Amino acid sequence: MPSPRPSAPASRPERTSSGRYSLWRLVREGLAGQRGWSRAWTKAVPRPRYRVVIVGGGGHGLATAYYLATRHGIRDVAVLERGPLGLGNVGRNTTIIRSNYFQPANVRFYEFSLKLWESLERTLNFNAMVSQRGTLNLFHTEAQRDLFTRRANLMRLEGVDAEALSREAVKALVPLVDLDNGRYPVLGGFLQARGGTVRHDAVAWGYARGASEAGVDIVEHCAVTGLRRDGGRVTGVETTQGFIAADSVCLAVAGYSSELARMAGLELPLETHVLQAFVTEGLKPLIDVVLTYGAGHFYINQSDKGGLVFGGAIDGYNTYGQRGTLPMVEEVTAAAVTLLPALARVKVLRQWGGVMDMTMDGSPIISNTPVAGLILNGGWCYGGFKAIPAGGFTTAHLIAHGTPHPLAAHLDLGRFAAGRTVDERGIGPFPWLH
Amino acid sequence: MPGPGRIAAGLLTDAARQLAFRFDGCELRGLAGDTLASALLANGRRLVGRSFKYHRPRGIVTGGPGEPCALVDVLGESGREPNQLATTLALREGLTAVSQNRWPSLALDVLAANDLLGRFLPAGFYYKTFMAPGWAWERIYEPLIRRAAGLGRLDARVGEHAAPAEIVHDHTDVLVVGAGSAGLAAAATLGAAGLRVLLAEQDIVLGGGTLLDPRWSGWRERACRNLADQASVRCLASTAVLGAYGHGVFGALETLGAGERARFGGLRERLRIVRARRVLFTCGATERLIAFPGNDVPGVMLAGAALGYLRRYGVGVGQRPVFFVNNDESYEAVLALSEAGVAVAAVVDPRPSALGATRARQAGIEVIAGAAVTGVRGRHGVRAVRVTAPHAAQREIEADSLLMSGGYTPATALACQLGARLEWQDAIAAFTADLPPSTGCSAGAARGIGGLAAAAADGAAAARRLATELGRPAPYPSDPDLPPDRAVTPLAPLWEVRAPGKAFVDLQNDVTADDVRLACREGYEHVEHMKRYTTCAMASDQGRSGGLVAAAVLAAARGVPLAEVGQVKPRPFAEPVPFAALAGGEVRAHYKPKRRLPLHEWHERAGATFVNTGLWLRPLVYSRSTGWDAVLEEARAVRRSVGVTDVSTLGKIDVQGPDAARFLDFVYANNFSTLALGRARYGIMLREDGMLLDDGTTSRLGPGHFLITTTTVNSAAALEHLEFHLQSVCRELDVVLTDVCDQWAQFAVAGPRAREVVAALVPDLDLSNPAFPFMGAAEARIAGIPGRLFRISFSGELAYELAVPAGSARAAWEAVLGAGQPYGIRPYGLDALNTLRIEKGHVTTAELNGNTSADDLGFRRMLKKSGDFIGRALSAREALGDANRLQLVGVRPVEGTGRLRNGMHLVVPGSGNASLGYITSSTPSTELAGWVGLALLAAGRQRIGTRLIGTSPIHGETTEVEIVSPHMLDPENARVRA
Amino acid sequence: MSGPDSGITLATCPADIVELAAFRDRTADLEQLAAGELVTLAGSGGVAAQGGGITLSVRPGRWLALSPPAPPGASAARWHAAASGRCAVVDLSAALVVFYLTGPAVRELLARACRLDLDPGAFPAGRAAATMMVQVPAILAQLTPGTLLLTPATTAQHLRDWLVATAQPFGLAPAPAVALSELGGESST
Amino acid sequence: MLRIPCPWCGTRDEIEFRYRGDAGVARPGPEAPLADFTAYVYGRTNPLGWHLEWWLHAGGCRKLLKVERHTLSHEIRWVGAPDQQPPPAAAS
Ligand SMILES: Cc1cc2nc3c(=O)[nH]c(=O)nc-3n(C[C@H](O)[C@H](O)[C@H](O)COP(=O)(O)OP(=O)(O)OC[C@H]3O[C@@H](n4cnc5c(N)ncnc54)[C@H](O)[C@@H]3O)c2cc1C
Ligand SMILES: NC(=O)c1ccc[n+]([C@@H]2O[C@H](COP(=O)([O-])OP(=O)(O)OC[C@H]3O[C@@H](n4cnc5c(N)ncnc54)[C@H](O)[C@@H]3O)[C@@H](O)[C@H]2O)c1
Ligand SMILES: Cc1cc2nc3c(=O)[nH]c(=O)nc-3n(C[C@H](O)[C@H](O)[C@H](O)COP(=O)(O)O)c2cc1C
Ligand SMILES: [Zn+2]
Repeated sequence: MPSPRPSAPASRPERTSSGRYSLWRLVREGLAGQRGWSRAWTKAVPRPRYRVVIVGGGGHGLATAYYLATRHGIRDVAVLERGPLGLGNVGRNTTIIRSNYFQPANVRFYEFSLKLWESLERTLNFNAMVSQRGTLNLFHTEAQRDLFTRRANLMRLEGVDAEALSREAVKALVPLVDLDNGRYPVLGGFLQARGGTVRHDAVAWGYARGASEAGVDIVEHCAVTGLRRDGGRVTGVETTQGFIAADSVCLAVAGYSSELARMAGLELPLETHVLQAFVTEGLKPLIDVVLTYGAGHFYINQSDKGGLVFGGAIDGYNTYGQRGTLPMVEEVTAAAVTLLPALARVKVLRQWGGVMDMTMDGSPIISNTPVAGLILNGGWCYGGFKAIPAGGFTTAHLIAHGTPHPLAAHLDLGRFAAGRTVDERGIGPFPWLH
Repeated sequence: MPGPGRIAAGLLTDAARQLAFRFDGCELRGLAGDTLASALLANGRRLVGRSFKYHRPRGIVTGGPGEPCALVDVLGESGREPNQLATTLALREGLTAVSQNRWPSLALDVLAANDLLGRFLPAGFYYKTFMAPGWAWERIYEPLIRRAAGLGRLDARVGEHAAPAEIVHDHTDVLVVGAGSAGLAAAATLGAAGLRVLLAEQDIVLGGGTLLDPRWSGWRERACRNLADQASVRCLASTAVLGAYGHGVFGALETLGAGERARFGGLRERLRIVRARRVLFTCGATERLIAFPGNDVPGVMLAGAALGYLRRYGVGVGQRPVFFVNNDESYEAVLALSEAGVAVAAVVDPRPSALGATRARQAGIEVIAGAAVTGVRGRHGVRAVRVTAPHAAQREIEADSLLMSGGYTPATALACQLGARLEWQDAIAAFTADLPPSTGCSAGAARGIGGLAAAAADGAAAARRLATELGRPAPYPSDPDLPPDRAVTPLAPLWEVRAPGKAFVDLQNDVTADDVRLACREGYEHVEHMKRYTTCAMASDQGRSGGLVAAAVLAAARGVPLAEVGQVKPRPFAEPVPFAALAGGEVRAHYKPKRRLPLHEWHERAGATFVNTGLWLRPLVYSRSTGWDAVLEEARAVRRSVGVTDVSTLGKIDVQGPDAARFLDFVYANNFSTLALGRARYGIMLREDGMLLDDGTTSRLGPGHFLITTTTVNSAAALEHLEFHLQSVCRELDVVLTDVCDQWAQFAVAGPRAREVVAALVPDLDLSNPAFPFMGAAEARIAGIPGRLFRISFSGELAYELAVPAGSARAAWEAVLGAGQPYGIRPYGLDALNTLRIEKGHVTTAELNGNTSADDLGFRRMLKKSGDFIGRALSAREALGDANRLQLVGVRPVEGTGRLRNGMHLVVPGSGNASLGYITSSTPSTELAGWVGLALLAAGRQRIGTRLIGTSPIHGETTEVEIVSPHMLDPENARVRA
Repeated sequence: MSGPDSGITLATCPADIVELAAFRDRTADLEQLAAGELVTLAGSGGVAAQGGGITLSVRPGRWLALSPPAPPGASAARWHAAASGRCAVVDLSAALVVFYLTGPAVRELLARACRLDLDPGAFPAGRAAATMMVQVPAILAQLTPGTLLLTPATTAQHLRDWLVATAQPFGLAPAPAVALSELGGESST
Repeated sequence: MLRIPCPWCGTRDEIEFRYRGDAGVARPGPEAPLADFTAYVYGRTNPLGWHLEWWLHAGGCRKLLKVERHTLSHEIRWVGAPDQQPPPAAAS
């Protein structure tokens, strides 16, 4: 496809405000033929230097910029996005938010994120459709039940909601479930009622609009091609739009973390893998929770538009290809038909993938690096969407104060060498198995 | 002929065979060979559905798989199936279809109010409101939106068993996608070269564009006959290629006809996974719409589709059509309809002059040149068409249908999935895709070649190139009698007619040209942003007829060439595919293989309750009753006298070779080269990161011959781990590994009387302690069967494990029961085994959870002091020595009545909720009072002797517990050595 | 497409199976051993039927020797004695189940689970391959009269059930167990 | 879907293989410092481009293969045995 990079205007565009969004404004604009709307975020042209340059206009990059500007008063910030913003993983994930984790520190981190989600619309004045319809994990063996019990109990001790559901309760919540499904009967489920989904694209747009409003420069079609260092310290970034100096540079490039880190001579404990997702044609409301199968890799929820959005496991070998594959189609749909036979005649519309930074312990990295001034936000694996508010919040804190936010201290880069890995499921240093 | 619209004989319809069907309750008749769409049109039905957002009345727009509007729900044996395309749904006797997305009825739809409110509901309106109060979204707004959105309603009738489905694996030299003139000519050429060819055609018949031109029927029939005669060519009609997946792999969906369907037990579709050395895309071009106000009114249709309805089904779309076209191909439709006796009201052509226009005028048809359609009168159906021409008053032409064509867009989606670059072609105002040569190429309309003859020639030429590449230079089958293509005047690009009113670019998701401009104004100006903000091209037709039009509107709004804007990324699937077809037959009862013990039937007859462990079915307890009584009875039998359990699921790996001992020393944390012949040893395997991977006993059967046993759950992982290291890190070692799990049935005979029982079975072996001590291993004839005997114990009792070839399992097992009868031997299941090992403090995968190190589980002394082994180095990391790590301990309730639960957490009494660890396994004890459990506890070993609170909030339970040594029963190991 | 009359016959083929695995660079020893036992070892990826026995090789340096059923362990013991440490000898008689498929529709049937190209041009008589079918390991060996299918014992029923169900449309004729010796003594490759 | 040409079995579908990760990292000798082992276990170049990696043909000959594959195009340009190295021509 031809590079859709818009011919960059000679002079810097005026920072425009998109104004407040509200029902009344909609009505006014409706009567005025929608002429009064302006750009949700300013298409900035980069200045020669910034205090903070954030690489990557995805969820975490934009959220970090937003919280830097609004919470720490640091507005001299640019977000550099290689393409159009929000078309990376934030724009292609299955939108699930939850805080049900096994490691206490992770429960606290993701719960903080969930709390931020709960007020996001009003914070951003942008409706990202945070929908707390509940996430339901089914279990099929005693061993799984024990594991989930352990997790649910931990969550409750941490003040997070979690409940165990009987087979009957599962059936009542999702009538389509075939409890006995022939091979691995459903023994029950664990529900986090406050979990749910969010309109993913809107998260990127909302944070971009908020950050832009607060004075951040959002620069699209500006790929970082090098990291300039002076001694042990980062001094700026080489980009397709020239060199940009910066006191601190934050990498928030998800699947491309290794590529960017390499520019600073760093090797990261992660591999890039593709996770796929699928969507069906639009249907009238059918499934009201986020449902995960426990006897195979399959989970599903229904978008507000009516499409059933579902996915499975990662393909399991290093790849930067954002594409879908046939074996995964077979694996995921087989699990779908087994758990929800009623879907047999529903038609799958589209298949895609996103490339993710799978770490060696399956947990993210929010950390300073051996290169002074270079901060890493990455290693989000397949679970970083739900973490966007907390990830941005704690990364902004790290940039502003130089020291980790208490909620993210356990996510430092040093944990691997030290043996403090945060391995949710005890898989070990095999990213393709996480 | 049924229906006023049936004005001619159709290629596919059988005038002699009428079929009755129902649409929205009313009885209608069609012909065998009809689609639901052609039958509805023949009956003069224009209104068939309501749109997604504004609930505007909608009709049939296309004649094939790209249909955006004519989606219906079908009521059939499998319940209510949503979103069926009327344009591809084969008509059958008694077919019952209902329209979608309307309430209470198609003609009167309450939510059509949205249309009046339309001005207040522009693209993305929902991002700008519904924000307060916080709780209202889930409770009020979202349910409203969700109910309004979505198309069809699913109401499936689910049978007991999986509906038939199958996946077929195909291999071919060349996959030819599309059987138009290009595809047919190409397949013939490749076949003549002796190459294996798979010709896949989505349509129910081969022919593509040739079906629309009677001059081609002779050629087409010859071509098809010729292909049928070629042994190396397979032609699959009704087979749509769904996606291109690289490495020559393609997915294709074959829809079965009635005959095949009956033969294959009701199978409806078949997924074909095709592996091809090369692909040839002759998948043609799709016709595109023009955006003008009212371009969605029922009766507005693509011109090429109208031609299709006439030729294929003998159906005239309307009695008095107006055409609005910018290309000469479409005049084939104009002339064909008028020849068929349809009164063409007029042709509106934006071009000042064109050869097609001249031909039309010669046929006495009015052509309004240099003009455009600026509006349509009629809501539930076209009544008149507004035409504006330069220096002429606006005209309103009475008409009952409006047939439009904005030109043809080559079908490049599949090529793009193979990394083809899009190249803009001014001549056809569309992109073509140019494939990486190693994968294949495109020909015919698929690469913008106009005309059937030209396409045929192009197809043959491309085929010859491929054949040469594949080392089979093709002969030159001269094709004398190709009907000549007519000379054409190039099309004049026309995307949108700006005039008041809603001009749609996406007819299913109700996206208008104004929505596209709004998105652009708000900064969603990249084509992918525009798509996501407006939902354009995200409907079930994936924007086939309108996607490029939307991009063009966006380009105009941005003031850049369309070539720069590009089009949205195409992805699989080319057509929406039912889950059932993608999943194939390995679903429900067949979802995963069942791995059965050699004695499965015996256990079944003994009344065992089975449990799934991975693929295995294992006896949990020999009773149907859940609850602890039956379990404890079995376990107590072992503690008091003797029991036998089937441990055949344990992984068994045969290790042979001069370096076998060295290899084991490297993969195990403890030593095996020092293991004496005829002895067994408990071993632990670490991962390189120092965490426990697996444990089990390994026996030395010969100087260079060992037998490893692994846990059931980790057997596959352990084998892979060993094979990987043997072939990489240890590749200089001379060792042969063989998985012998299925070869051996293995039983544990455990309990104080075990020796007597086993002695009776192995007369020629002295089982006295000195002769066959704890951890002894030997080849032995067991009840006359050549097998192996091990003295190892998981239960903590005096125990032996007997291994015999699986084929002799039954004989051996029954011999054990016979020999044990005097002692009241009992078979015991997994639950009892678990009870026994918990009391004894033996770990399983509940404790080997991937986060526990050797030290955590109290195995520190086992680690070799000298010599390298997997996991040695990283075990030395600072944090692995941290005294606060979770360590294995035993847990016992302080109160005899206290109940433990797996997953219970341990907290300090009265000091808040900070979890110090959790219970991994627990059971009522056979001999000790009350419950016993194992736990992983922070600084656990230091806490032995202290008291904590066990809490399970989700059960609302707390119990005071005492932390004890994990070895709660017979800590000095007297029993196993008895 | 062959009609329902075309038919597939499915039989089991009882056999003792012994794996002979050469130690490092000692394939020669193994060939010598085989020669001593009057057995021709099939080439890699091949199957050879001879004098009532069959050998096939789907793993480099390893052969499966199929012989008529003897008392448990006997065949392995015989090989073990003969080998006397020159190669690894592993008894798999009870670990693998052997099916035997004949009939014109066999390839069509197998194409519904087997991902290999079984076209006669690509998989002629004399060829053998290890692969996966319906999620379980399967070893296919093409003999002139039919196809041998070896699969692990504990999941054999899964594969058998699938074969029986999937063969129906092609017309399945169950057959009594066939003896190895009936599988044509003619040697291939 | 990947189709991996196994030197022993011929070209086979990806589902027959088990991925075993980066084949570019070599296990340090027994005397090597902890840091080397940490790098061996956790450090990955994870390139966007040619990648040397382990695949175990678990569903076939059970041989471990060294495969050189492009992580974006997925093209496989070399497959060999564990003790072999891709030809310098191919080496990136
Ligand atoms: C299919 C799928 C389903 C998922 N489902 C869920 C889910 O249900 N719940 C959940 O919590 N998580 C989910 N995830 C994970 C989640 O989407 C990611 O972890 C998260 O979005 C990553 O953070 P991000 O948004 O910042 O990444 P991205 O959106 O990928 O942002 C990274 C950005 O960096 C840009 N970039 C890269 N290189 C450069 C460069 N050199 N210069 C400039 N910019 C550059 C990229 O273009 C991209 O825009 C899923 C992921 C996928 C692929
Ligand atoms: N309505 C019309 O008048 C019309 C339409 C198309 C082509 N034509 C003429 O035919 C000429 C060229 O013929 P051609 O052979 O290149 O194109 P074609 O349109 O005649 O044939 C393409 C064939 O590919 C099939 N196809 C498309 N996608 C497929 C998929 N994913 N899987 C399987 N099959 C698929 C279509 O059903 C069609 O039969 C064009 O240049 C044009 O002049 C006319
Ligand atoms: C939650 C969610 C819902 C989606 N719904 C649709 C849909 O209804 N229709 C559609 O065509 N694509 C849908 N998509 C897929 C997108 O069209 C697109 O494929 C995906 O965002 C990846 O982008 P790409 O395919 O352009 O690489 C959806 C994606 C997500 C993440
Ligand atoms: Zn192989």
